[in-house]
Amino acid sequence: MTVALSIVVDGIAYGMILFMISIGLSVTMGLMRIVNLAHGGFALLGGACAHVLTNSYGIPFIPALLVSVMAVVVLALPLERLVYRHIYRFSELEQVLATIGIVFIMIASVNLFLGSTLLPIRMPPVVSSPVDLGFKVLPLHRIIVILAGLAVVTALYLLVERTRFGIYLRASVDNQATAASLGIDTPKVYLAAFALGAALAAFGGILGAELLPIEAYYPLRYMVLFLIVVAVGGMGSIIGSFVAALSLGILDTAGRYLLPDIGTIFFFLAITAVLALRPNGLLVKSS
Amino acid sequence: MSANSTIAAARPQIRGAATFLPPIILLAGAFVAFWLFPYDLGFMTRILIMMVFVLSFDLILGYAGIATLGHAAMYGCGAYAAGLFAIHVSADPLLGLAIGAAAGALIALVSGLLLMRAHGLSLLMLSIAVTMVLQETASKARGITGGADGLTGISMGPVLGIFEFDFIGKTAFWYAFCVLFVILLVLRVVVASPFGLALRGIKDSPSRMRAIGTPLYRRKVAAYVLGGAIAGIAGALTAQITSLVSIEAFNFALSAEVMVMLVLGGAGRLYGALIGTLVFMTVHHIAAGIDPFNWLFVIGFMVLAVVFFLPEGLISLPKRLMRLD
Amino acid sequence: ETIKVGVIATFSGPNAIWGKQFQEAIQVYVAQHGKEVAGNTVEFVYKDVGGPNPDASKAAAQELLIREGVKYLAGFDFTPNALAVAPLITQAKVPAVIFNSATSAINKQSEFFVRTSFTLWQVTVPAAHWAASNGAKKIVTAVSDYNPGVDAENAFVSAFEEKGGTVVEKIRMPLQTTDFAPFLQRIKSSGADTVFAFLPAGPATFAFTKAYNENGLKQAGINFIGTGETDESTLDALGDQAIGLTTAQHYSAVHDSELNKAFRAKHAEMFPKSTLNPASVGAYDGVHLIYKLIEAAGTDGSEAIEAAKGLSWESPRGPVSIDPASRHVIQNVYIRRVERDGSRLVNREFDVIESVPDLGFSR
Amino acid sequence: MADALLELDSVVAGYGATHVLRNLSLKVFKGERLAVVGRNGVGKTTTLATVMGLTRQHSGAIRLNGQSIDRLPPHMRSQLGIGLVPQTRDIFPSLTVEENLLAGVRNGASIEEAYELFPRLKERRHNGGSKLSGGEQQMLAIARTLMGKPHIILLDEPLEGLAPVICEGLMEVFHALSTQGKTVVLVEQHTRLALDFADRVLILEQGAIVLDASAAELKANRDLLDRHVGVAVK
Amino acid sequence: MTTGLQVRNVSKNFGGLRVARDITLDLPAGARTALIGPNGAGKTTFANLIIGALEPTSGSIYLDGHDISKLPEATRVGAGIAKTFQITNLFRSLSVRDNVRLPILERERRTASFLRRYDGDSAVEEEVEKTLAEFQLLPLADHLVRNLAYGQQRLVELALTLSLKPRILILDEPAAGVPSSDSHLIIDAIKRLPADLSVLIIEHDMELVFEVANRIIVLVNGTILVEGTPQEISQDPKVRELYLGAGHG
Ligand SMILES: Nc1ncnc2c1ncn2[C@@H]1O[C@H](COP(=O)(O)OP(=O)(O)OP(=O)(O)O)[C@@H](O)[C@H]1O
Ligand SMILES: Nc1ncnc2c1ncn2[C@@H]1O[C@H](COP(=O)(O)OP(=O)(O)OP(=O)(O)O)[C@@H](O)[C@H]1O
Ligand SMILES: [Mg+2]
Ligand SMILES: [Mg+2]
Repeated sequence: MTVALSIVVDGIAYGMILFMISIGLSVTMGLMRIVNLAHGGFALLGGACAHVLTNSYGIPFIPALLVSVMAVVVLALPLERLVYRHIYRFSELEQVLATIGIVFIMIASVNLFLGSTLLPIRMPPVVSSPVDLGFKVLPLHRIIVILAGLAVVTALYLLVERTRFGIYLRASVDNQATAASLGIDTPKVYLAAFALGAALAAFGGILGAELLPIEAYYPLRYMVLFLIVVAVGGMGSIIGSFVAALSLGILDTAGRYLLPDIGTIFFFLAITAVLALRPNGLLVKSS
Repeated sequence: MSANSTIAAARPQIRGAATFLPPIILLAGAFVAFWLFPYDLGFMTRILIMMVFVLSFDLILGYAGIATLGHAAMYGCGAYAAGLFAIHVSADPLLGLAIGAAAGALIALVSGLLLMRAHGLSLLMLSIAVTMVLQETASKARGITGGADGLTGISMGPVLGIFEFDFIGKTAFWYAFCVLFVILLVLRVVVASPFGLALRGIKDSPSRMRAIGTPLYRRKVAAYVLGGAIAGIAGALTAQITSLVSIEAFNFALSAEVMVMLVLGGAGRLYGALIGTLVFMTVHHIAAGIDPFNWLFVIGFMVLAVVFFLPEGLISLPKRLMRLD
Repeated sequence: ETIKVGVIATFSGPNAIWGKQFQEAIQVYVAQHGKEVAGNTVEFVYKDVGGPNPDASKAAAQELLIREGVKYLAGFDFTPNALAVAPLITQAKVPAVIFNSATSAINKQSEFFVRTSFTLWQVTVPAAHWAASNGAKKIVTAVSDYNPGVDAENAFVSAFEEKGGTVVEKIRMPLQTTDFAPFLQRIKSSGADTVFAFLPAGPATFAFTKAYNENGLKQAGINFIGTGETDESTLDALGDQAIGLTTAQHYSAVHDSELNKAFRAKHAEMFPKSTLNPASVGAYDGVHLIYKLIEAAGTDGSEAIEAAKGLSWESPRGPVSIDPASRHVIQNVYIRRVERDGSRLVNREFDVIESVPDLGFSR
Repeated sequence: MADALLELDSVVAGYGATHVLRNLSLKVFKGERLAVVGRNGVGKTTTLATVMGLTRQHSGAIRLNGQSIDRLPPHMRSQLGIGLVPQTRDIFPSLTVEENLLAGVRNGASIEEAYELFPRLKERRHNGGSKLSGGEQQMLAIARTLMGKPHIILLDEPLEGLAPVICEGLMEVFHALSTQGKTVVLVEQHTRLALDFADRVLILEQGAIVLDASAAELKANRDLLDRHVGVAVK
Repeated sequence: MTTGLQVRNVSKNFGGLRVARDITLDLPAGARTALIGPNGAGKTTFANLIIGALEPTSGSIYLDGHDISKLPEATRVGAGIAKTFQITNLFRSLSVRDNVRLPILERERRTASFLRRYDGDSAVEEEVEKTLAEFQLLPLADHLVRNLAYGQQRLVELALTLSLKPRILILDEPAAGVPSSDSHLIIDAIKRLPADLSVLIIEHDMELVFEVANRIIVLVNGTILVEGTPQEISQDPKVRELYLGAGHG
């Protein structure tokens, strides 16, 4: 019983981190349909920026977080105008190649300035203090991540499904020429969506850094993890990604509690089973 | 109609001089490379093996349009199978290649039965999952595979009973080259066959392919198995030439790199696969040699430049240049 | 005559730290001792293999041996990279000095391997003995599930049980894991008083030590003992939560000796942004060994290997010698605790187990 | 004659490097009903797409109310009052019928108007766009463009795939639009329909206009038409 | 033995929407049947049920007396049923020639063969050229399909499907997008089809329907409203109200 409860609590806590680090990819890859392998790159840049701010300049965590997210957005805007805008039109394979190229450059830049070692983000000590839930001890920062995750998923759902912007975005992605001829300013819609994706990547990267520490090769090291969440969640579905992240978190945690010896094999077999049964994502019935 | 003449299908029939020229260039290239860079045989052999591997992926991705990120599964199985075969059964290299091919084909068949029903992102993830499971299994089966330390104790007999593997790597170079050459000729036949045309049809419009009565799934599995067999051969070559197999053979990075090399060179073109591999590995080698800490910049910018200026891959460079004037 | 030494290591990618540490230590040694040895000029040629990649390692060795005509090979961070060159060095009769790879079995693959680093058994057995004689009764092991982890687990368990301790649980954690909460939960409920952990340096160690604190194990009075987890290269990243972690290793950057002070001072002067770690001393002593071998045997590999056997010298880590049987370094193993020293964290030695050979070689 | 509402002046345009339109010049006047006919592949669709800004324009000028618009991106041309119903319909598959309409809404248009025009769409309002029948997609494409309240409506074979009753109804709608002062440009394969609808007819051949005549004139002079469009008619 | 295609009590629901309701009809060899009806009546859906792209909710379909309702699409095509797509579905990055060649090779069951060249069979090549000529596609033969105008693509669509030499042919709006001046190409092609072939044509162009069909079925809301000769149908007041409108008579 306590094990089951632990699995659920730890699983949700872990799943929420998975959600936070991959939600930016759900926006760029799921909604905008760019095979954006550079997603982790934006998380890396956000994390590296937060590292420098908290470590070298002693800026407190919260302002550092906000400044870093803003900094990534500021970088993403010209990048979109100059580079990504052309990438949208590429075939999927070309997108793979282009975004790999971008991520290489991002990694090399961080490597050049900060080296290839871990880039810790200093947090107030209280954040990593254990909180006793009665049946279980949970670090405070996980509770913060859970709350942040809930806020992000709600806001994003409303934005995409309930606003005109959401409709414009999905229309532009489906058929840019037609959307434009209906008067939708597709370049601006793309720019906004892309910046949102980059901001979320940075936000998630920084919040998730307690578990997936930032270092120059972060984008490549965890690429599979980001992709899994989006794949299991289903392209373009925010709620899907959320459910997927939580399920994967619980699944992986269950594997570690119950079958630690074959945890990895169990995890990937389970993913295989899910994708075989639901090739379009957890929430979408296969047609 | 004359307005359209420039956009006419640029697929000349491979006939006459065009049939023989590329293999001759390849052969000549090998001799020149062998003669010019006698000290880099080890590195050049790695390029040749990688070419075999990328070619096998070209059949699957470039021709049939099946995008996976787990091609290392077949490579790794081929490598382990050939390595174990050499240790426990026979040191004959060619037999080992056959075993590698069989292992690659077998894993492609078993996983392909599942994978070929999927597409898009889920196919990518499934293929990654298969590779991860294999890697983890190899890592855990320490008694058989040596785990993370690698499978050691491989020592190969002479090729065809005549050519001993030498210290400098001459035999290895020509051995790998001959394998590449044969594979290339085989693939040329395959892609120009009705089966090859059907693969291109599948890539283009699966639903239409079904509507003309093609058993899509079977064709895709067949292509995957064929590609898997060739990838297995590439793995077997590595095992034989390095005399060691490590679990890195199943690395995700390897699968991703293969895709990058292929797209860089030009997917759906056999020579594109060769050029992509050659350029990627050479640039990597030279750049990493000059500045190991920052070579990633060079690769990053090269890759970006190619997608932006040569969207059909490096192989389209000559065509581009000719069109300029 | 110019004698070339080929250094095969990882200079690029996520593991580039190894190559960097090697190269810095080599340069410090050369700066201190010059490049002239017995009338020869020693020149180092570096080859990057980008991580664990035996194919690249073998090709690099071929190129070094054939084109560069190197008389000594050196470096080697990952075990497969070292294993891949074994047939080559045996054939070429060229000694290869291992600066880091810690698998005992490597030296069995070729007569021409000599090692100046450590093996897992060499540091883990002393850790177990020390724990047993310092109050640990019930222990749980938590290791990453790959060869080095399993090696460490075996070494620790056998040594600890030998001393009469009880191992209540052996946990193997998947290598890819970053969320250790479930394992720490198990450790907590196992009833052990001490946890022995082994994880690869980098993100895994980072997340594990964090989780160790955050899940309240420290408060619950479960002690931590490890080996390389508090490596100087990641220590600052671990931050204050690392304070108090106890580890057994053959070298600490703040080892208290004249030789080490000189090493550190020169290193700080040449590479102010960098720190020393066990890989540094492995390389530093490796170069020292190569110099000695050149003095003794010049470029004759077989003779050099003979000369290496039994050689002893004073290293920045303390007294060392090469075991003639295993061609591996015999050295002191120190018990250290992480402390804050001004602005940085250090591994402060407070106990020592002397003259430990490679205890894993005969297994 | 009054100044043209829309004017193409020696326009050369195409896809990539190819030229499909070669020196095409035409004028459309306010409130006019203009039909464009021509055989397959002569560039009818390309003409409309060029007006909308969807092709590569190599040279020439496009003016709306005398203002040059050829540098403007498509969405700004749309905001200036040009509306296009594409030949391939281009329904947004990941949007529902209603969202498809919302994507086109501007200037306070109400989707109820669209539902009034095509009751069938109201029945299927929550259907995914990709799951409509061919004809329903055609209705949706027309309704969606009308949601933008364009002044000048470019219709690329809007009747294709519609049941005859609906076609009749639609032609009435187009008529009504033009009587409200809107300008309608209709590309149509069926010459009879085009002649019935239009005031003026343009015949396109290989990216250029070969005939510009009033519908009445053409009706009276069938062989003129046959010569250009119906060369293959037995 | 009954030849041709029999549809028995076929229904299809999409969730709550009933798109085909208990449809029963015969398509005997040699029939020229037209299926007309308002937009969204379920005509395309019905065609998809026959070809096997959709699975019926209930009911069965027989070909020459064999139940084929459970067979996959590719198998049904192999057995001689073929259909054109209402919205062209072609091999866009292959040449026009390859678009025609591929179905011929498939029909001859060659596409599993590795060893010979795809253009190496002279009988096949002859047929390819003949088909291209028939649809006046020879000048475009080496163009990639994606560079063709839509109407040209419609012709390729038809040429491709006819290359399969089916026994039951379903044409879903074959003339849509083809100018009236060129629709004779389509009409001629249909008229030239072998006499024993059974054709089901879905079309809103009544001129074409009346020219080629000898029997017309009117589908409304998923059910068959009436069935009869072109003469009967064009006179039927209900059909005129629901579908034809005033313009036809
Ligand atoms: N996307 C494209 N890329 C390249 N060429 C194209 C493209 N679309 C059309 N073309 C070419 O441009 C020419 C004109 O095409 P367009 O679609 O404008 O003709 P159309 O008159 O509308 O024909 P239809 O009546 O068949 O619709 C054709 O020859 C066609 O091959
Ligand atoms: N996959 C689906 N899911 C839900 N509804 C569907 C699906 N496919 C078709 N429909 C609906 O079923 C009805 C019948 O569609 P169908 O395409 O068969 O019509 P049709 O008779 O061919 O019409 P048209 O003449 O306009 O082509 C339509 O209302 C359509 O919206
Ligand atoms: Mg057109
Ligand atoms: Mg239809």
